[in-house]
Amino acid sequence: MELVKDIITGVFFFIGSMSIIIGACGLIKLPDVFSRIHAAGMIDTGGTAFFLLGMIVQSGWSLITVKLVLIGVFIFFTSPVTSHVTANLAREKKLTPVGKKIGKVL
Amino acid sequence: MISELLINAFLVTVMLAIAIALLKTRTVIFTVILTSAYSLVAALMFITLDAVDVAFTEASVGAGISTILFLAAMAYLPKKEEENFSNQFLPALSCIILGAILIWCSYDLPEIGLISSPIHQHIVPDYILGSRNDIGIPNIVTSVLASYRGYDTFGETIVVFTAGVAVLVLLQNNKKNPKNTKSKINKIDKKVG
Amino acid sequence: MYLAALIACGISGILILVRIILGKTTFDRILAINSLGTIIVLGIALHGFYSGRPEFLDIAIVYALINFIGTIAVLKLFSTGSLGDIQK
Amino acid sequence: MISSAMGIWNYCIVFILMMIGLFLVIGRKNFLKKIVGLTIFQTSVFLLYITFGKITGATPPILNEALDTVYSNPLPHVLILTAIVVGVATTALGLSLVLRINSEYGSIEEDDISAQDLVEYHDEIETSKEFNTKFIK
Repeated sequence: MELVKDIITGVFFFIGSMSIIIGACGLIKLPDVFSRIHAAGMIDTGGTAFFLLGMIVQSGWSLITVKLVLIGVFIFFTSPVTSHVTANLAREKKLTPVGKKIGKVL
Repeated sequence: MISELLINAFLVTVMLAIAIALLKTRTVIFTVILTSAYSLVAALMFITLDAVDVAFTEASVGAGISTILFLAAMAYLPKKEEENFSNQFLPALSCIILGAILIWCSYDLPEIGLISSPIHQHIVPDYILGSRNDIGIPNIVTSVLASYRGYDTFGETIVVFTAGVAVLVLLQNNKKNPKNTKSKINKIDKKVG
Repeated sequence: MYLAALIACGISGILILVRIILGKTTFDRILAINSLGTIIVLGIALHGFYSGRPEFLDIAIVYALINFIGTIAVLKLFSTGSLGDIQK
Repeated sequence: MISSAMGIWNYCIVFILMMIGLFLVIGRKNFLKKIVGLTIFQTSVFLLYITFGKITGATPPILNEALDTVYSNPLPHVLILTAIVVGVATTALGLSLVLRINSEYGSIEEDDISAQDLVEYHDEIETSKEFNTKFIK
């Protein structure tokens, strides 16, 4: 039983590590703010979700699980708010995305 | 055992990188953001050094309240720092010399994590046993803070109260005499010419 | 297992720090600071499990709260010009 | 060997951080930067204290059920807990002083303020000279 738990946690941690490293690389590599928001969202959703799932599998039914779920719920609600406000302000400050010229869509 | 020391060394190097970036920047908002990041990494370092309560306080006070105080003050201050490289040589030289002396002296300090170093010998075993037997609070830091060292905490409260009163007095006087520099300079110009 | 996850957190933290230091606009830096806060929350939780006493997750909760409040405060200062009610 | 090297590394970086904070305080002319330097200096001193209290392989000083656990030293934690709260009070006081200076002089650069003081001092001397000459005549 312990071995099964460890394997599940390892798989979750692997996926989480991959997503946070890919997100951090995206924060460096992508050209402007509007595309970097996607990379930051990858860290906030994929990374936290899989890491917290792995730790929940390890801890079982206890107070620790409640705290982990609280962290997960909080990040799940605050991350989209931060991304939205950042993108909105960047658009208000007349930052234009790199690449195709945006026509009358925005 | 070695991994704890490696984690500590990594985190303190990250803090050094943030501090060097702080030395180079000239924008005020970037300075404030970097200070917030510095406090965050410092609190993570406190956790790896087993100081849980200190990390709690540093996260809420150092990274939260300090940042918001800086931002609230920044709204009334100039947004750019002026560049003047005039008089930087003497402070830099004195800092380098003082730092070299401190690092040279640090070879006599005990190694990190040895249980036989003199700080762990004298009074702390009594506190740990007394917190378990006499006071009955599981958190040793709380029992030392509120019971063994209660007068220190009382003095700290007085200091914080004095600082709050001083801030109120300073900021209350702010609007009564709005003497501006430009009006002063205009007055001087009128007198001169 | 926990050590590997901590190393992944460290690597991504370094990459995010590069973006904070090099970032062109302020929004890049704010975004990267927010991501660094998330990484640090994960690192605290992982370090608790790694050292064998995972009861200190309260600090991670406080971190998440402080991170959100700090980011929103910087963005509000940037949009309206002040944090309080007085505006010249 | 590597553990002793790591110990010395930690102390060295803490002292370098301290010196960076001191340089920001005495080398830069901007008052806000000086307060930031004060904060950095404080945090590095906290790190030095907490580093002294660490024992390798110990747990945080919160009592366990087991009787033979080794705890880290709680005394530096108490001192630093007090120092952090006093530090934020100091920061608030410094920031309010900077705000007051800015409303009085219109600038927070040290050179600018000393130049304005010099102009004012010169002006006072001139007026006192005029006053003296009028009064004597």
